[in-house]
Amino acid sequence: MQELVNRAKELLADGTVVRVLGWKAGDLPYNPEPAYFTSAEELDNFVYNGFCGANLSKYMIEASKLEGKTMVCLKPCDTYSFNQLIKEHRVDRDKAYIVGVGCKGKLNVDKLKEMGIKGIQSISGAEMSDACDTLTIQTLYGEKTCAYADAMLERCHVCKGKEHMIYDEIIGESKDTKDAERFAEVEKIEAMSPEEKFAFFQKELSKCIRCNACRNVCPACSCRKCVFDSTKFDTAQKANVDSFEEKMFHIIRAFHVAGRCTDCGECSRVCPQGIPLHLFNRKFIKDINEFYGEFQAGADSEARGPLTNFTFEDCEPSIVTERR
Amino acid sequence: MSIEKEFRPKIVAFCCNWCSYAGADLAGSSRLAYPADVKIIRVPCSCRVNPMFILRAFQKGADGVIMCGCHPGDCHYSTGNYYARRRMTLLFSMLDYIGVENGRTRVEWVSAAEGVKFSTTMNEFVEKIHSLGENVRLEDLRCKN
Amino acid sequence: MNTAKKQAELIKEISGVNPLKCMKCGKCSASCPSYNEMDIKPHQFVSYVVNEDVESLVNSKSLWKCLSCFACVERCPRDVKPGKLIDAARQVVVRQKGQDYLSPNEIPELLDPDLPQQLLVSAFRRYRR
Amino acid sequence: MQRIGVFVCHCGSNIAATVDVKKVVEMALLEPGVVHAEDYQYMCSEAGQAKILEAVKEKGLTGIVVCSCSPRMHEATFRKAAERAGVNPYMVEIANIREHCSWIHKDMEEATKKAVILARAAIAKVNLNAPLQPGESRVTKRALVIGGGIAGIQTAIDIADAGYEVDIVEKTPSIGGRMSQLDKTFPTLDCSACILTPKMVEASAHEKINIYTYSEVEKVTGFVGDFTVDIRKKARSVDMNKCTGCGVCQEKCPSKKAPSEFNRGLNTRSAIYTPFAQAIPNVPVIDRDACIKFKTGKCGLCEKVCQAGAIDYAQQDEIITEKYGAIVVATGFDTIKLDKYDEYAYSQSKDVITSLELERIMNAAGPTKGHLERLSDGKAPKEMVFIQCVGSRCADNRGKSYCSKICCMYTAKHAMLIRDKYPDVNVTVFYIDVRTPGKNFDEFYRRAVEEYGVNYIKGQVGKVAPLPNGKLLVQGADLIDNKQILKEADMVVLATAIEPDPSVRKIATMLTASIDTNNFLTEAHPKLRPVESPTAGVFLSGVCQGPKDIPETVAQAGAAAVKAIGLLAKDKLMTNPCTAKADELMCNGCSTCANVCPYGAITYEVKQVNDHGIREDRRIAVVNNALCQGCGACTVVCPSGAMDLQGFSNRQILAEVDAICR
Amino acid sequence: MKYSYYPGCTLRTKAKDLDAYARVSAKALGFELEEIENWQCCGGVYPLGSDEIASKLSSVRALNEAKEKGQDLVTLCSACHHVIKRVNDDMKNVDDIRTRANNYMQLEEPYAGETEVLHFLEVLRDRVGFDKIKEKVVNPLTDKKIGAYYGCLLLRPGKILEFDNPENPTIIEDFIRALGATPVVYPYRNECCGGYISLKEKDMSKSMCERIMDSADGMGAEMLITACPLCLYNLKKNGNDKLPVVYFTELLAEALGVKEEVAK
Repeated sequence: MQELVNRAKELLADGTVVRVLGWKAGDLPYNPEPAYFTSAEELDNFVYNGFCGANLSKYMIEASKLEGKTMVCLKPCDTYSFNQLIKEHRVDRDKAYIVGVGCKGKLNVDKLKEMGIKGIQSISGAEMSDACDTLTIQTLYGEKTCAYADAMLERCHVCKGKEHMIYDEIIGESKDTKDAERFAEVEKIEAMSPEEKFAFFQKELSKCIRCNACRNVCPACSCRKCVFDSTKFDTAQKANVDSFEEKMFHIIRAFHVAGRCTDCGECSRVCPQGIPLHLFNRKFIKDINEFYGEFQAGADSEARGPLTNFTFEDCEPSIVTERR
Repeated sequence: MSIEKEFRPKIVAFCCNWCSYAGADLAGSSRLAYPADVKIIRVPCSCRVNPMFILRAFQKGADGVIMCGCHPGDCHYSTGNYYARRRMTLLFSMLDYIGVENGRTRVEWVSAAEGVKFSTTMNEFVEKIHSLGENVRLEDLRCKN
Repeated sequence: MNTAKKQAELIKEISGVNPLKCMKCGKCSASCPSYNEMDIKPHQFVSYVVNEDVESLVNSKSLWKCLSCFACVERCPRDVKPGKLIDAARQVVVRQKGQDYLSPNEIPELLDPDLPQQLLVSAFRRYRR
Repeated sequence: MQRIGVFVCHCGSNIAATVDVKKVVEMALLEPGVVHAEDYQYMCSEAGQAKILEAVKEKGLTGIVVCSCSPRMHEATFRKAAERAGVNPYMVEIANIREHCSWIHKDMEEATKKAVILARAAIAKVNLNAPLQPGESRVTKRALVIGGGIAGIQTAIDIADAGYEVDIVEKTPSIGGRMSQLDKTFPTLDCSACILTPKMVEASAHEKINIYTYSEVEKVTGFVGDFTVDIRKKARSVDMNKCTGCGVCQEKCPSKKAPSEFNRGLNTRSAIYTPFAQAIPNVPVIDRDACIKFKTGKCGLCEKVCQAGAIDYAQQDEIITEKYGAIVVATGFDTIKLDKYDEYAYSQSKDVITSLELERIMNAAGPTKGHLERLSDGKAPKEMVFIQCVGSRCADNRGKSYCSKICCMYTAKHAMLIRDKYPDVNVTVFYIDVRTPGKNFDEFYRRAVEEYGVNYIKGQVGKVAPLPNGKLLVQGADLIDNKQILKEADMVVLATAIEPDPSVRKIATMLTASIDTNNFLTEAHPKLRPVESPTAGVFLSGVCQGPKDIPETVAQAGAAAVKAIGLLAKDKLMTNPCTAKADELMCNGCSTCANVCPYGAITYEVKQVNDHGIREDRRIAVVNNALCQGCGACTVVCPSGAMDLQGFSNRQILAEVDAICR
Repeated sequence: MKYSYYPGCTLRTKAKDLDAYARVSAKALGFELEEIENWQCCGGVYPLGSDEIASKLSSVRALNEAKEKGQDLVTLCSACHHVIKRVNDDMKNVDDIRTRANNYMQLEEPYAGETEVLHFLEVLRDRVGFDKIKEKVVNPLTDKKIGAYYGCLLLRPGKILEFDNPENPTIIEDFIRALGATPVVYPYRNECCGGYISLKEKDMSKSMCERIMDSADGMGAEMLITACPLCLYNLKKNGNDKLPVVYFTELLAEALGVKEEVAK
């Protein structure tokens, strides 16, 4: 981390950038938050550790409007989102100095809580310099340990790899933490009966409180004005009930990002209700791969997205019925 | 006490102006009957059909939604139906995924000359919706009369 | 429904043929190897069914002269398949009790040492219930 | 709030017999915004339209709903009426209660219920309609005719005579088309070449007509009034400007084995060739697949003998880009392949021929120099059999479902000509029906029977069997006599079905003109707009639209020309105002919409906007109204919904959905 | 390569030759015909009414047995081929027949037309290849002029049998060529010999057979070959003896040099 801070100070000092977009410590040991730093002094609060899950690429939309360059810290998976935003002219590549930061998997404090680890005071073993094998947690009830991988975010178990897709320089080492099949969860649902599927999503989506956290964090959901806030579709600001409204919201949200979603998993990470929202996006990704060939949004900043493309021989919609 | 009423499905058909709407006109002028449950909405091209329209129809109590367009390759706007085909494939797959009976949605390519196909397609589709019964999974109760 | 109509409907059902598709081109008759032996010609089968005169059809010689060679089925430009109508009419006859066209008593004198089983089996299929 | 008037048409009894129109009026009055509703016998009539004008005046209507036939029928009529009444024409919506309701439902209650719902949907839409103003676009005063047969030639001459430039694109080396292959024409037995050649000369000499032979349309962009077309001029290997048409090269060419397209492959031609003597232009082409020079590098004889030095082996294909205001399709026809009709032994005997092949045999420039003889042994036939409807009127996937229309007449012509020239030849025609609707047509056919003694037998032939003695056994049944016919013929002529030239599919796709299941181009209206394609600015001439004979083709060619002239005579065109439009404040500038636009109508510009007090420069989509055709592809890919389609807006369609599901 | 094999009743009795020559030829060509265990007679005629189920079941049994073995089903007799192929088509494409037949059959897994039905000639053409057969011929039948007699059952209805062009077939001619002989094409090779009615309408059969023989003879054929025991019987019995008629498999065995392996 210190290397990162030092480099940031250098870049500020030599005028390459006028601000740094990174993370600072939050109120609790496990919730660092995204922050701008404009001076060497401020950078003393800079934090980068296993809890810095937030994808900073979306912040670059606003940062692109500001004067001068911004140094932005992007993890390997974040760079996909950044590429996608370049493709959509939402960020200005010239306004960004991208430091590809190392990543050995990001953590989910809820996983610790699920293990019964409560009253957390501090956590060690999640620094960039660490091997990231074991976490040591100081709690009100004494010291606890757990395997790093057991506390990882879901998305890190299906890691897209340790390579940065776009960067100006790389600081720190990365690790491919993939230890699960990306589409296993989706396949499990696909294998269910319609009744089971319906019950599953009914149960999950009825938890939605329409706080819009998923939408606000999603790098693909970057519309100036969301259709769900627009008068043009008569969909604005509906009260939540456990019926169709939420399904419609989440289906349409997933549809709008289909072919653009990089599967960064931020939506599930931030959902206060713990709804596995990535299951929608990943279903679209799986279908797109099966129907139209493998496609990874953000792997570059030029390729046509699958929904703005076609071939004469595309499958017919009836394939949905036929393949069952 | 409620009286069991005969199920009359609500079916929305989106038809592109150039082929399918004309096909429906031909079915009409050829007097090829299909159930009155089908109501047609004219759109310029199948690529004008937003998934939102379909979900909204279900939300408001439609029991089936069918989209008809020109045959691939014959789109009046050259390529519209190719995009529509991808969109609808993904949407239908998603609906299937969340447990909506597949069969409530359908895409059929009907040319301006295929009045017979239009009529048989609608007959088949209405029959299918009859076999599936009322749409309860997607309906928004607040929208019910 | 009167009997004649019922019979006609039955023939349509058994054959799966829609006689209204016929455009009376006569290609069936032109193709039929048994044409000269038939009293009702293949192209006429259709109108007998349409006019619900199944009675004449089932009493015709043609019933037993058809070879089931499918030449008419193959060549029909309207996909009417007149051969299937006559097959169906034959079925209507043999499905009635006592209407077998071939009785077991006749068999011995028809036999010869080279006669393939196939012929007997098929004759029973075609001529008996 | 709109003030909407609802007008329910009886359409005589077409609607009123199954829809309770009074009930529709009554229910319409309950809908929001509706201030007036009435019904009338024929809304499209003068009196019906007057009712609309009156209601607008009295009730101050701002929107109009007409419950009547399909909008494809009378939307334009009612829009004009609205305009006359001072209401913006795009404030009119049609509820289709005829084609989509009264004509397909029998039960009055059910049909009425549906009609009410369709009316509600239209009312809901009109409530959200906004007045639209059509834009203007310019008209390029030049026409393109695709196909240089009699249809294309006639259309081109007619357009050129009106004073407009015309280009003809013909894919073969000469104009003339199928008609140039015919020997005589019915019902007057004129020599085909004698009446066609002057037309060909007229076209080529016309100062306003420019002919591209051996050329194909490669790409079409743009829209009515302003098409841009790429034409590929295939390398002729002969310099058009230098060649004098002396014909020495063809005589000397050592490669003479290529099948002659003009003679339907019945004989051969040289590798350097003009398809026929009267070809226009009279400039040969080198068939590079057959030419020894191109295959082996040796030879070059034509170059040596050409006094004009016109041979150019290095010539390349050339792409010409030209702008046109109107395009006429005149791609014509070919006969179907007979590989699915082997019962007629076409592939097994040289003496079984198609009618078009007979035309070549009968023609003095044909493979037999006009002598009627068997191609197998050169003997004169004594017994000829004609079989009608080969591949026509078939519902079994082997042939075509339609009647080819010309066969009955040309068969009578052939029969008559043979009996006239060779009185000792017996001619038998097997027919299903003899169809002769046309001026002097039936008389012509009767003459064949009564004066020329042609034997007509009702009944399709079952099989043609080549016999050991070289004859052809024709097996048929006379359906009138109920007798089997077994005829030993010397030649059998098949009236082979015609189908649109296969090139039409590609051309239709380029023009976005629709074609039917048989590959015939679809007309804008089967009765009332028979020479226009539904695609604006594209017109249809000749058999590409449906089977027809020469008189009909020429008539239609003239009609297509008039339609094209009508378009070219305008200086400006009104454009469809139902175009896409981006909401500046909502647009993300993400370029997704431009990716799916088939017309390249969307560009982006950086523009300062004032978004509720926030002033900033934003990248925003801008739609070129002249280019946008209003398909709506962009509206669905736009995630924010900033892109919307005027006249078919999201809110309008959703309002219709809601009204239907209510 | 192993195929399930359905011989049928006649090949067990009056047409043993057809069967025996096919088996030895198959061996020589490197494939094996594995007779399915419990075959029953196909009925000889494809059921005439579209409402008949019971008469289709024996075919379904054979088809299902091949399916369970994961093999294609090979037939030799034209009639059996016709019946089984058409029943298979019904099972694949006609919902009503499939449902009802499966209701009768009570199979573990319903049968839905999965088996591919091949006539022995199709195996020779599509799986072995006539070129390959040509290589294996040891006694080429040079100088023999042979007419193929197809009859009706192998070819029609063409849409279902998909055996060859029903009006201008070439498979047996190609076969004849592979054996080194010269095929003679004559127009009546696909016209019916009247086999089905030969029991009761001898005169009719006679005129048909004579016409076929005359046609072949006139075109220069010296012998006829056929795949159908009934045609063979009928042409021999009711023809005019102008030409000898033999099974195509006999010629095949002869050309391959394995004819002697069949014990007389």
